[in-house]
Amino acid sequence: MAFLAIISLAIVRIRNLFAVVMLSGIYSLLMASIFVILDAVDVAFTEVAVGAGISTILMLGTLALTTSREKVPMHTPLLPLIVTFITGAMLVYGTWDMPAFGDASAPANLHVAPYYLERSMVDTGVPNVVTAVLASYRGYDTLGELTVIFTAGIGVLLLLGRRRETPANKPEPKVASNGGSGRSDPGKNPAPNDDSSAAKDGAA
Amino acid sequence: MDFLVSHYNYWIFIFLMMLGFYVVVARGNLVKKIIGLNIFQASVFLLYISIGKIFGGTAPILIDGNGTDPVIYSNPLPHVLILTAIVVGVATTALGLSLVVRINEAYGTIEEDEISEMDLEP
Amino acid sequence: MTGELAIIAAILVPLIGAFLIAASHRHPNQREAATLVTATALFILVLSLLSPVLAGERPEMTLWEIIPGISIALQAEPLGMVFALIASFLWIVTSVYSIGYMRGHHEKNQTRFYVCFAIALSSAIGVAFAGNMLTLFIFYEVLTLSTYPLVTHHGTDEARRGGRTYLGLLLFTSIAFQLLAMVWTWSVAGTLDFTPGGILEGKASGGVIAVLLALYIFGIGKAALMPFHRWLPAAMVAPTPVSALLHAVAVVKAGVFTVLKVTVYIFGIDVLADLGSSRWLMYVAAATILFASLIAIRQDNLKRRLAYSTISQLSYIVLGAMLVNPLGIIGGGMHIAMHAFGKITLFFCAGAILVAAHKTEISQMKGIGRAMPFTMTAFLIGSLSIIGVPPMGGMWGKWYLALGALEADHIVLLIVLMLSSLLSIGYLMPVVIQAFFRSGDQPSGNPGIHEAPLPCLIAQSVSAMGCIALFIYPDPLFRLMSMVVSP
Amino acid sequence: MRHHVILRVVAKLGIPFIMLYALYVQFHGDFGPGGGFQAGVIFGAAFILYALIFGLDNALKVAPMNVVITFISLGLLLFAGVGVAALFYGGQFLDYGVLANDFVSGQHLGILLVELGVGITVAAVMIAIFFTFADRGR
Amino acid sequence: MIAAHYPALQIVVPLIAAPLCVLLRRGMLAWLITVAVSWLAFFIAIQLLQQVMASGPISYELGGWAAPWGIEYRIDSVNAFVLLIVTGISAVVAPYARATVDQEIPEERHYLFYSAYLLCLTGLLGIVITGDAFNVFVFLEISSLSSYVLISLGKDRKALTAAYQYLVMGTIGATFFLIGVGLVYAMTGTLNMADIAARLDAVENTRTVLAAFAFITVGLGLKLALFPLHLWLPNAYAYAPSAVTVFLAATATKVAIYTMLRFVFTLFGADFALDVTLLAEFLMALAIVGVFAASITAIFQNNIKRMLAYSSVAQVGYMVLGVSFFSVTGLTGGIVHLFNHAMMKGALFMALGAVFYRLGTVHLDRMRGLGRQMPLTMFAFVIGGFSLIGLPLTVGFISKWYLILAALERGWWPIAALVLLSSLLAVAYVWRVIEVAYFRDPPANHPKVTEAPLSLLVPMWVLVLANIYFGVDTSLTIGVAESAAKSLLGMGG
Repeated sequence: MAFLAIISLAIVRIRNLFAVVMLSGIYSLLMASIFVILDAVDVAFTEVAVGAGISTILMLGTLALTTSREKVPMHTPLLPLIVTFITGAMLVYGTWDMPAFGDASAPANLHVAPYYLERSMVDTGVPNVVTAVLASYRGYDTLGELTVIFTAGIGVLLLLGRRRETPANKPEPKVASNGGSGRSDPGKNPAPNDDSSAAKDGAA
Repeated sequence: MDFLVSHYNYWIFIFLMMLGFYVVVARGNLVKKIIGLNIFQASVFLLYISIGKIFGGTAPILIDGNGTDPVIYSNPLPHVLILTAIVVGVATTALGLSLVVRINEAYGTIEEDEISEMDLEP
Repeated sequence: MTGELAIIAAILVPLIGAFLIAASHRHPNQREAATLVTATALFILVLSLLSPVLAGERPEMTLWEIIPGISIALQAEPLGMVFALIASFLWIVTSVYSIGYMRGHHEKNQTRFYVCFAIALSSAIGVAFAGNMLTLFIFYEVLTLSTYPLVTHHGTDEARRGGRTYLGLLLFTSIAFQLLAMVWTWSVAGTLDFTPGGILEGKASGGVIAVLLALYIFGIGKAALMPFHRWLPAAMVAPTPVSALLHAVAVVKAGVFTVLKVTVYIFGIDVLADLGSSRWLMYVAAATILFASLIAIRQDNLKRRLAYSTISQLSYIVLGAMLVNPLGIIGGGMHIAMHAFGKITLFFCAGAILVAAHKTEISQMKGIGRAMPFTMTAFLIGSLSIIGVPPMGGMWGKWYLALGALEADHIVLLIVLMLSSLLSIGYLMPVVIQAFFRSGDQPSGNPGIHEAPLPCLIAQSVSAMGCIALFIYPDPLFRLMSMVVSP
Repeated sequence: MRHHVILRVVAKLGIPFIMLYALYVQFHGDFGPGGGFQAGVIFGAAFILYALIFGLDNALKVAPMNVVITFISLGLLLFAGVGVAALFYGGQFLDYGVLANDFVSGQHLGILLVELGVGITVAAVMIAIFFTFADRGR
Repeated sequence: MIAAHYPALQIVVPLIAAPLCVLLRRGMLAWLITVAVSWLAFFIAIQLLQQVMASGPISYELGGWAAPWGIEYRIDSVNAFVLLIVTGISAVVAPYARATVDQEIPEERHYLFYSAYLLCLTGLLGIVITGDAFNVFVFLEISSLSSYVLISLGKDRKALTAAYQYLVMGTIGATFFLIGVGLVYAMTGTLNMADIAARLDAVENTRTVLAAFAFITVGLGLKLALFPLHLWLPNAYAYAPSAVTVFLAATATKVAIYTMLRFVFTLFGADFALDVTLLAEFLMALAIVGVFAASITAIFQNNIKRMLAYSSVAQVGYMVLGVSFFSVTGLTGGIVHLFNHAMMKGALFMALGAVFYRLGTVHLDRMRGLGRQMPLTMFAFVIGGFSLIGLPLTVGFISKWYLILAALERGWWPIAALVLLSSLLAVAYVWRVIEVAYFRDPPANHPKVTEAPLSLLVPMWVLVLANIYFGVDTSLTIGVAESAAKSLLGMGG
C-alpha cells in the first residue's frame, strides 16, 4: 500500500510524461495485486488488463501524437489544495463511522451479498459468483457498461476517425476564435435539400 | 489503536484520492489531468473493494457449488460494481485522450493556460 | 346580441382588424379603411353594452382556468364601461387623425403602426372588461408590449432610448411590484376576482393591506405616479398619434383605470377608509400634481409640456382614488373621460402644428394662430377643458374631486387643486397667447404655413366638440360612476 | 522494427496462443476468474501486438476498419438481443431463465451469450481505438 | 402484454437503435431511425405517464430478479414526467437535427453522430427510469460520454476545449457521486433505492451517511451546473452543434436535477435533509446568488448562444430555488419549471440554430435587422424570450407564479422580490437581441439572408406553441407536477 502512495506522489511531481505514464502503469499493477489480496480476483484481472494494458498504450499513443514534457505551471495552485483538503477532510470525517475494515458483520456484507453467495449456484449454475451477479443478477448494469464501451468507441471514431477533406476540423489559427462565430459558411444548403427534409417532417 | 488498524486502508484510499484529485484540479497539462483522473478513480475502486473484504474470506468463486460450504467468501457485489466502474473509467480515459489529441492539433499545445490565452487574445 | 358575446367580440374585433390591416399592407387606402371600419365596429359593440350595464346587468364570462383556481374571466361593469367607451370612441377619432398625420408626415412602417395600434386597443378593452386581477394584468402587459414598437417607431437611437425607458419602467413596476402584490393577494385572499367591497376585508392585517396598496399603486406604472413617471416624457419621441394613444386613448388611462379598479374592487373603499392606509399616497399624488405642473411650465417643447401636464392630471385621478370616498371615486372616473378628451385635442393640435408648420418649440409659435385658426381654436378649447373652466367638461372632474376632498375634509388638497389649476393656466395659456396675440417673426404673418391636413382638422374639431358636449351632458358618465360606488 | 526477425517469429507463434487464451478466459469465465470483458481486452491486445510488430497496414488488412466497426455494434446487439429474446419468450427483459426449457440451463445459456457479446464489443472497440490512434499518428 | 414491458422498451429501443445506426452506415437512414425511435419513445413515455397517473407507481424487475437482488425500474409521477420531457424534446429535436447536422458535420460521420445522439438519449432516460443507485451512475456515464463527444463536434475549435473541460468536471462529479453511493452501500448493504430509503433511517445520524449525502449532492451539483459548479456549461452550450445544444440545454440539466430530487427526497428523505443538514439554506443561497450572477453575466455576452447558456445557469437556479423551499408549492414550481424551461430553452436555441444555419454565426451585431429577414425565426425567439422573462400567457409566467407563491407561503417575501428582480435582468438580456433584430438596419456589406428552411421552422414552432399552450392551460403540467411534489414529500399522490 505504501508503494501506491509513493508512486502516486512521484506521479504528481515528475514532469516527464513518459515516466509518469509508466508509473501509472506500475501503479495499476500494484493496485491489482492489492485487489488480489482483497480477494477481488476478477477485478484484479481487469485492472491489469485495463490499467496496465490498454490505458498505458493509449497514453503512450497520445504522447506520441502530442508532446511528452509538462511545462511548469506559472500560477501557485492554492485553491486546488484547499478544495482537495476539504474533500479529504470530509471523507476522513465520513469514514469515522464506517464499519471496521474486513468486518464480516458489516451491513454491506449482510444484507444483499449473502443471497448471491447462496443462490447463485442454484439460480444460474455458475460457480463464479462475480460472473453470475455481473451477467445475470445485475446483467442490466453490464448492458449499460457495454454501452459505455460502445459509446467510447463511437466517440473516438467520431473524434479521430480517418477524415477526408473536412475543413471544419482543421486547426484554425485566427478566424475560428472570434467570439464563438466559427469560420462556417452561411447556409449553403441547396434549396432542394431543404425541401426534401421539410417533406420528411411532414411525412414522418 | 485498533480503530486505526481497522480503518487504515480507507485512509490510504483517501490519501490517493486526494492526490489524484489534486493533480486533476491543479495541473495544467491535459494528459496529466487525465492521469490524475485515473488515480482518482482507482482509489475509489479501492474503497469499494475494501468495503467488500472480509477477513479470512476467499475469492467468491464457489468451491462445491451450493453456498453451504464452510469457506467464507468475500462480498462479490462490490467486485461486480467495480468491474463496471473500471470499464467506465477506461472509456472516459480513451475519450479524454482523443480529445487531447484533437486539442493538440487545433492549438498546438496541451497546456491549459496557453490554450486559454489563445482563446482570449483575438 | 347578448352581453357575453359583445364582450368577447369587443376584444376580438380589433385583433381581426389587425389581421386585415396586416393583410392589406400593400394598399394604404384599403389598410386605413380597415382601421376605420374596425374602430367604428368596436365603438358600436361597446355602445351596445352601455344600456344593459346601466340597467344593472353585469354580463360576465369565465373562459378557462390558467392556474388552478384562477381563470381568465371577463366582466362588464360600470367603471370598465367608462374606460371602454372612451377608448373605443377616441380610437375612431385618432385613426382619422393618424391617416392625415402619417401621410402628411411620410412616416415609414405605417402598417406596423396600425397593426400595433389595433392590438393595443384590443388589450385596452381587455383591461377594461377584465373580471379578475390576473386577467387585467395579462392585458396590461400585452398593452405595454404592443405599444413599445409604436414608441420606438422611428427606430432612431433617440427613439430606441425612449423605448428602453418606456418599456423598462413599465415592465419593472408591473413585474417587480404589481405581480408581487397580485401573488400576495392571491395567497392571502385566495381569490383575485373583482368584487364590490373588496376581497381583502378581514383576510389581511392593516399592515399587509398598507404594503399591498403601496405595491399596487406604484406597481401600476402607467398611472405615472412620481417617482415612476419618467417613461411618459421619454415616450414623447413617438409620432403624435401614438402620443394621443398613450395620453388619452389607452395607456395612461389604463393605468389610472387600474388604480380605481384596484381601490374599489380589490381593497374596497370602506376598508381603506377605515384603515387610513391610503393617506400618505394621497399626499404623494398631491405632490406629483404640483411638481409635474411646475416642471411643465419650464418646458419649451410643446409635447414635453403636455406630457408633464398629463402626469399632473393623472395624479388627480390617483388622488381621487386615494380619497377613498364615493365622491372622490366619481371625480376620478369623470376626470378620466374629461382629461382624455381635453388632452387628445391638445396633442392633435400639437401634431397638426408639427405637420403643417414643422414647429415643436413653443417659442417658435408666435402668431401661428393666424395661419392655423382652426387648430389653435381647438387648442384653446382643449386647454380650457384641462384647466377646468366652464363650459368645458374638464370642470366636472375637478368639481367632484373638490367635493370629495371637502367631504374627507382635506382642505390642503383643496388648495392643491386650486393651485394646480392656476399652474395649468400658467403652462397652457401662454401657448395660445403666443399663437394669437404675438405677431410672427416676419411682419407678413407666417408665409408657407397653412392649415393642417383635413383629417387632422376633423379629428381635432370632433374631440374639441367632445369637451363641450361632456360639459352639457355628463349624465351617463355620472350615472355609471355612481353605480360603481353604490352597487 | 519492420526487420526484427526474432520479434516477428515470436509474435507469429505467440499471437495464436494469446487468442486461444482469450477464448479460454471468455468461456471459462463462469468457473474461474475472467469473463467477456477481460477476454475481449486480451483478444484486442493480440491484434494490437500484431499491429505493433507487422505494422498498421498489415493489421488493417487482417481486420479492416469497417469489419471492426461492424463487430462493435454486433456485440452490443447480441447482448440487447438476448434481452429482447427473453421478452418474446414471455419473460422480463434480460430474464434468461425463459430462454431454455429449464431455468438454470436457460440462465447458463443467457450468461454465455451475454459474455460473448461483451467480449466481441470490447475486443472490437479496443482494436478500433488503437487503430484510430495509430492511424492518426502518421 | 406489450404494455407491461413499456418500461424496458423505453430504454431498450434507443439502446438497440444506436448500434443499428452504426451497422447501417447511412447518415440518411440513421436519421430516419433516430426520428422514428424518438417518436416511439415519446409515445411510450406518454403511455407510462398515463399508467402511473391512473394506477400508481410501476415497478419493473429486470432479468426477473426481485429487488434488491436484481435491478428494478421504479416509475412514479416524478420520473414519468421527466421521461415525458426528455422524450418529448427529443421527438422535436430529431427532425430538427437533419438540416443543421448536414451543415455542421462532415457527411461520412452522420451515422456516428446520430448513434451518439441516441446513446445520449438512452443514458438520460436510463438515469431517470431506474430505481437502482449504482445503475444511475452507469447511465450517467453513458449520457455524459456521449454528450462530451457531441459537444466536441462543434465547428469552432473552442468546442474541443469546452468538451474537455466538461469531461474533466463531469468525471469528477460522477466519481464523487460514486463515492457517495459507495458510502451509502457500506452503511446499508443495498443499492436499491427503495431499500436504501427503508434501511437508511437506522443509520441516519452517522457521519458516514452525512458524508455520503454531501458527496452525492456535490457530484450532482457539478452535473446540474449549480451556481459555483457551472463553469463547464456556458462554453459547452455555446460551441456545441446547434441540434446538440438544443437537446442538452433542454434535457441534461433537468435530468440531473431530477436525480438530485430523487436522492434528496426519496433516499435520504426531506426530514433528514432539513434536520441533519443545512441543505435547504445552502441551496437557496446558491440558487439566489447563481440566478443573479448568471443573469448579469448573460447581459454582457455578445455571443447569443453563450448568453442563453448563462441564462440556463440562472434558470437552473430557479429550479433549485423551488426545491429549496421543501414545500409542495415550491417543489411544484421547481418541477413544473423543469418542463417549462425545457420548452422555452428548446425554442430559443432552435431559433438560434436557425440563425446560425443562415448566418454562420450568432454574434449580436451580425443579427442586426434580422427581424425582417427571418421573421418567423426571430418571432419565435421573441416569444421564447417573453417566456424566459416570465410574461403572462407563457410558461415562464406559471413557473414564476409558483415560485413567488411558495416564497410568500413561507413569508419570505424578500425572496419573492428577488425572483422578480432577477426576471427583470432577463428582460435586459432578451431585449438587447430584440432591439437589435427589429430596430436596427441589417449590416450593409453582408449578403441577403433568407428565412430558415421548413425543417427547422416546424419543430421550432411546435415548441413555441407549446410555450404558449402550456402557459395558458396548465391543467396537465401543474397537475402532474403537484402530484410529483406530493409524492416526493411523502404525502402520497
